[in-house]
Amino acid sequence: MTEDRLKNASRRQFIKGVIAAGAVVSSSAYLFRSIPLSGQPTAAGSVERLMTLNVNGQQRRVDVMRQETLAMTLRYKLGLTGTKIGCDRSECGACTVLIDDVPRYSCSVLTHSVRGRRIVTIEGLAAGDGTLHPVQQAVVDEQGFQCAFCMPGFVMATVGYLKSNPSPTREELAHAVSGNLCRCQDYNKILTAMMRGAELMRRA
Amino acid sequence: MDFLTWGINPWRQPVLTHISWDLFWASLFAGVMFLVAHASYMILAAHRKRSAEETDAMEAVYKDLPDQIERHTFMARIFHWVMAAAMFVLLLTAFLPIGGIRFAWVEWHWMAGLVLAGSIIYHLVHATVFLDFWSIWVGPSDVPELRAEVLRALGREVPGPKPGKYPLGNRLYHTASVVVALTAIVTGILMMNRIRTPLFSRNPYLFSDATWGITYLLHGAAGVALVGLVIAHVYFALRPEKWWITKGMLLGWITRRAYLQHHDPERWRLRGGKARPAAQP
Amino acid sequence: MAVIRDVMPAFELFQPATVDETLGLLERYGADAWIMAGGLDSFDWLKDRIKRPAVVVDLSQMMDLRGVRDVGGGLEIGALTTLTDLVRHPAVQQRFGLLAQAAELVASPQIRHQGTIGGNVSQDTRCWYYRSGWSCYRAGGNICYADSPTAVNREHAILGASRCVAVSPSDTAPALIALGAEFVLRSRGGERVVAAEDYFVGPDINITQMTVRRPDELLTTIRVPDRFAGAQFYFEKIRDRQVWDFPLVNVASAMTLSGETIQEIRLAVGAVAARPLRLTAVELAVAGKTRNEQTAAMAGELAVDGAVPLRHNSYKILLMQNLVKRAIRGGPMQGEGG
Amino acid sequence: MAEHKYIGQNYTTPDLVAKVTGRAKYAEDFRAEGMLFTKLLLSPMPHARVIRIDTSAAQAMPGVKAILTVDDMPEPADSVDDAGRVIRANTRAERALTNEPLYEGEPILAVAAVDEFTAAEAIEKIQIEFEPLPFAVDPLVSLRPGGPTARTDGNVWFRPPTPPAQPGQPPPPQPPIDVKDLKWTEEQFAEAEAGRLPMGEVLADQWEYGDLDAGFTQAALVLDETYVTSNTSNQPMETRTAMAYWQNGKVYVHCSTQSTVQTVAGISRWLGVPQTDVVVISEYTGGGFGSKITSAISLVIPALLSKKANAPVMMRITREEEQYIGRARPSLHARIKAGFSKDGRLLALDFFGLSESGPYEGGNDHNATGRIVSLLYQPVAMRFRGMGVMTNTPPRGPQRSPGGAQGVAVMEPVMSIAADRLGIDQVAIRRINAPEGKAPFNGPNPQGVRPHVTSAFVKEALDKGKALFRWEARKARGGTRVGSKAYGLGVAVAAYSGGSVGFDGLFVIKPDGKVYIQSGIGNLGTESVSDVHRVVAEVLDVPWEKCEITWGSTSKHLPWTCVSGGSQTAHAMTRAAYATAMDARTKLQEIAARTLGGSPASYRVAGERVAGPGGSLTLAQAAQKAIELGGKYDGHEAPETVNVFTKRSVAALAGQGLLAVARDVYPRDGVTHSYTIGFAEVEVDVETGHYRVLDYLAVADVGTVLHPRSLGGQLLGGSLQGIGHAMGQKWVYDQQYGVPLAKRFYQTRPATILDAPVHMEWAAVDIADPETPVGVRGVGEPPVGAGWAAVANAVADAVGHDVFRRFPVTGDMILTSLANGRRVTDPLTANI
Repeated sequence: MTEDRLKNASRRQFIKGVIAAGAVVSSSAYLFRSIPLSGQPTAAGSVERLMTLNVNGQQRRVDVMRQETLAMTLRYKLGLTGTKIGCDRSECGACTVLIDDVPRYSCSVLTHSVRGRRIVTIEGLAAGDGTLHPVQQAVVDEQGFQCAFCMPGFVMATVGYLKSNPSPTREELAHAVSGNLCRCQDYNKILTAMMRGAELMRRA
Repeated sequence: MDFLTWGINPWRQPVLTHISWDLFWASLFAGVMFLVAHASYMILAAHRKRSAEETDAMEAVYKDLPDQIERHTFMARIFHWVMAAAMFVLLLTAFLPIGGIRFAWVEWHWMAGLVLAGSIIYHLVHATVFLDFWSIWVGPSDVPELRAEVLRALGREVPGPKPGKYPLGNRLYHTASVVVALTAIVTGILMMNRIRTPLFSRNPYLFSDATWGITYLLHGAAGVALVGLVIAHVYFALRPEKWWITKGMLLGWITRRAYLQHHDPERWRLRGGKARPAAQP
Repeated sequence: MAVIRDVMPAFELFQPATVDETLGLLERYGADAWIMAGGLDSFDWLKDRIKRPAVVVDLSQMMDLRGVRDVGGGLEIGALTTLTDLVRHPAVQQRFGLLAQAAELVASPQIRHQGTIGGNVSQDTRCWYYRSGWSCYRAGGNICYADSPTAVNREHAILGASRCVAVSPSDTAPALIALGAEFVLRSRGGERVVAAEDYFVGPDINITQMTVRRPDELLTTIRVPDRFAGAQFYFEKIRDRQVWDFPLVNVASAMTLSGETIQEIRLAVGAVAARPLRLTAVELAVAGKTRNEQTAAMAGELAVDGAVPLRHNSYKILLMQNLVKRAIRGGPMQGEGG
Repeated sequence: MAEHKYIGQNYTTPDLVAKVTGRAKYAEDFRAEGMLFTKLLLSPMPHARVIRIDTSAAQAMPGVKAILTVDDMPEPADSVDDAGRVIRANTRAERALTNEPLYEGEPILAVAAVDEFTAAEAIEKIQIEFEPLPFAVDPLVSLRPGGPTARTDGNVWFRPPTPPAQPGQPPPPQPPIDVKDLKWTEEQFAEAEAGRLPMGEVLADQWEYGDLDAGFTQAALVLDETYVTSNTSNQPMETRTAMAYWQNGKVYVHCSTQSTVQTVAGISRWLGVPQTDVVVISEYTGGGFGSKITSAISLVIPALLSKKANAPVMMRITREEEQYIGRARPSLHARIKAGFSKDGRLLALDFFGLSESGPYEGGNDHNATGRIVSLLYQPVAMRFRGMGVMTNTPPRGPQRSPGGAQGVAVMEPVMSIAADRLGIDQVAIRRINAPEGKAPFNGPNPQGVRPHVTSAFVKEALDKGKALFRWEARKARGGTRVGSKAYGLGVAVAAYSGGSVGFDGLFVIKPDGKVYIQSGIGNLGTESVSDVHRVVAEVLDVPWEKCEITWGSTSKHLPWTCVSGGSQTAHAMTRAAYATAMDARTKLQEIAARTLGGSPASYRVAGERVAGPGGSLTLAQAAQKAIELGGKYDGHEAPETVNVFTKRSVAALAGQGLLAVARDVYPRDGVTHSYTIGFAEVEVDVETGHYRVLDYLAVADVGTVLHPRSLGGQLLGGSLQGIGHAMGQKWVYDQQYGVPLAKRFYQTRPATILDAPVHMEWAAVDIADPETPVGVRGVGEPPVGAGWAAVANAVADAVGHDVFRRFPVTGDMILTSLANGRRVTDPLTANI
């Protein structure tokens, strides 16, 4: 087992870590409630489990296992279930979120690696008063998507891309959202909606 | 230390893949330790040779024998050296990569293996048809010689029995080599089914996982044993008191004196040589 | 033995901030340490619970190996530069378009936003037998499941196979070879520089590794010389799906011309062997020749000399031949006929 | 209903804002206090027997709460159909867990623990030993003499004949389905060497009409072709994750299902609890494509674990697990002998098809294949023979146009070859053979009569598509080459059943003047969950904004509703909605007449009022009156005709307003079918074998258009699913170990946005079906075959018919075939 192989595992420090962690493990920490054994390393570059995440403009304190991915933290510890896990393997894009404005697969990002970065999920797009983001509004206008499980990912990929290219051609936009899979295969309608989203953003 | 290395097959069953390569290091270590021990002993302890007087007496009896006595025919020597070369290639290609020296070894290895196999087949035929087939084997009749050799090695004065054409150590070594090398060759040829060679169409599923496991185990064990055996062989070949044998393998002949000194002419009868004298000296 | 997938086992995590810290960790943990750059190859291994490193060294917090530096006409690319940053870099676009083209065809946008150039060239093969976690040669065993009488090996090697028939999946590697790049490897003991084509190793020499990187080493920098800056480039990648997919075959070439005469050319193909192959024989044969259909055809034939197809991949010989032809020709066959 | 306010108009569906803001909750998005997590232990072998399980180490781990094995599972239970007939359970039916796994990846046991990490570690601590058994991952291998069989007792399902009814007794139940070991002879297999599917004995599934021999004798052209399609996973974006808990004796299941209401019966049967104790919650479903028609049997795992551990249990199904338990379209091995007259009429068709049906029931797509082929090309004489052959591969189930798509895919290339050989235009040959009006299909019933469809406007659709696609103008480019690019044009016709009848509708007009519509339809992305209720707004002339739709939980008093599968819903539920709206109208008229005087018939319902000679009432007022009147008006009495499920809901909603409830009892002459024509142009790069679809058009004959955007999505989405079958989707199995190699998306290859045609358009003939009051037919299924075969035909047009006999048609096939001047791929090898 892994723990046996750890050369620097220090049991006492581990216990301290768990006590510290226990103070913040909330009842929302479903998926990883029982915390695995692992040492509290002292070497350079070692990682504290308790961390602060900047999500949708809020600072969220959260206890995160070392091997935990951002998608899991968002969904199971922060209650942000709009981010979907479709494959957990960077192959579908349903988990796409923005990290410092860049669309990334949150299933393939260690939560610990985005400490201090700006994370935006589908829940963070609409304005505080409920006004939809232009790309969201475009989906409503065009009845984009069918089952919509992939929708948060497509919307986040589009929002991220439009920051670097506000006036894409249909083909450019297709390439921009090509890292998102839709099994209803409704790409044509999705692209129409996303193009409209670009237009609404330019107008806004 | 693990003796075996296990893997997992597509059905998640454990499969024996090969011996643990730790055994290679163990064999290498054992070979070298033997060598050191033996050499130290030889240096530190007295070693009993046949007395010069004894040999002189025999010289008188066998004076009709030629000065140079043929020990290995040309073809037998060719065989030996081809086999030796193949064996070195095999061992180096097998174990250098394990030792961390990386190169494209597989083709060299199986080709050398084929050379070895070919040379052994030749040797079998040659030894059966042209040589005194039984002269190399060990049997119950060798027990007295074994006892004498051991005692001599311990520095005791022991009369007779003396070896025939091949000293007992030689023959024991041959026997071990036969067992180990044949194991390596047979398993090696089977293993060629697992790689691309012109000989077979590649089929890793020729045998069950368990059979393959044993095949790899035997091949590995034989290979590792050969490391020790070859170390010992080379060591003895290079030792000064055995040098006359090594020279025989190079030149094909030994001197009459060496013949009389180390062998029992009764047990190594020379073809075309003088018949045995009427009386034993 | 019960097998479970998709939940990563626990590991110790280090996030060093500097190269020195990283090298210290690598020296300390050696082969027990798993280097994670973009993580896109790593996560598969970890989530499949096949590779179980005790220690993961995550390079996400290391800022000093990111970015492209323009040095005397050539480039110094930090190994942690993302493929997107590479594609968007003006110097790469303007003078080394070959690399930009290759990088842009990798996987998907999100993967390119995260995947690094160092990771792309160092990634493991995608042989589906090997990736299933079975004890094949590459996994330290003594069998190749991909080359058996019943194996399905459409995506496997036609060249350079030795027991293992897996192929290199990288798109940027052939481009870097064609550009004559050099890879800088650093360890606590010092630094060594290897030519791009020598960074990769075939199964004949090392059957369990794709590269010559030692466990205590870190690929820090990729140097692209100015030699082929602004040369005639050709890159093409053929794949089944136009997103995410690894190449069936890819080709990269950099060529300087004098009129229609090929002065100098470097040419590499990927996904046909365990390492991206530089086609030196083709380079020599076409140098000094007029760039025309005849030269292209000759190059194509020479390129696949010695290729051995497996049960399902003879098409790769045709594909490689045609892609090399295109690389010489500068594109697909044009005009009428064919 | 000539002028439509709502039908045929776009609108914003009521679920859309929740979807786009991330608030929409799919099964995995629900949380419950104290919720446990599950991981599954899957079989590593394609066929084996569990001989030892030791869970002690796992059970001893802190955090492990319960372990479930097949011993905890109820036996497969008999069920009762609508007519009250007992359907005897298949004793070999799938039970979610097993001790004799029949495919690699079949779940053996499940662990519930406080988190997934612990559950996973626990699974690894379980000692389990298997005894491997013979297996088959290729149906033909299984039929060879001495070949392995997927089950220890055989390789084909077989239904023993039902014993005849005794006079005066009710008909005896059908005996349970059985298994037989069927082998063909070496002589029959001799044909396989030549790439032709052997035609050995088949059990049961065969029919014939017309004079086949005469047809072949008369034929000017006889083709004999073998085609093989691949197995393709349904792969909805949302896996079949489920969460369950028990409360007051009821089991609450949060699951992913295509059909809300009808999922109850399945869960009740699987768990052995009464239907009234099952609550299904499924507000949003991330696609199913036939694989979640009544959710999935795997949901019993969290349900039973929840009972065992006395806590809510979430079973998050991973993508890899979905690949195993997520259902797939069975491959079809087809041999087609077709005789054509010289003017292109299909005179005789001898169709032989094998479905690779997996180890459980549910992959016998070939029957639908025979039905659809007989309908689409109206052969003068036809014989159909088919059989499902079991393999040790994941269970099959319906996938969008089950059997139909495969039928179109294997038959369309034959039509294309015939057209080219006979010198007939590709559109023309399909028009010549197209079904029209009450076209007959399938074999004859026991009375010797062939069933017929309600309507078919395929010729109109072909004409419309031909014009829109500029077929004649483009034809010049088809088959030409420019440099390395070869261009090809393809057309394909496809059909599938398009609607069922006999379901219920239910809504309440409350005193606030709003119409509260109860929708029992699953919300799987087709939008029929709300689309069909546009009919209510239309009939009652109520603004759509005043209609509120309730859906997503069987605790919310829903009416008896069809399953959302086989393109039934838009047809079945518009009928039910229409019937219910008519019921409301009648009740409004009666209330008005009672309140204001005059005859009910003299009152009109429009503009949120019921108005007539005595004045008018607002809907709000009428609702209030209904409550006062009670009885049938506010739901205190329910009509006898409606389903018992509906009656329970009516009782629960009674007294809240004017309650409208009705069953669809409208007559229907024929079986409803829908049609789609696909047109495609492809560009093949002959130097690489790679091809792309430049342009694609789908033309639908699906009756009246209900919701244009939704229809367009269905047409083009379904078409692209089909195109995926043509271009890349497949399964790959290692033949030595019988385990899958293609498990990931990058290996099974569902189409990405960049694989989609560069341009896509859709159109509909928009002719009402005469056999349904609203004129609407379903649309889900037929586009799949249309897209698939149109692209395949276009590729054949570009590089020759001989390039492929197996799907998908990949670049390597094209390249090697062109280089060798002949086809290189062996069509009959499965799963490689």
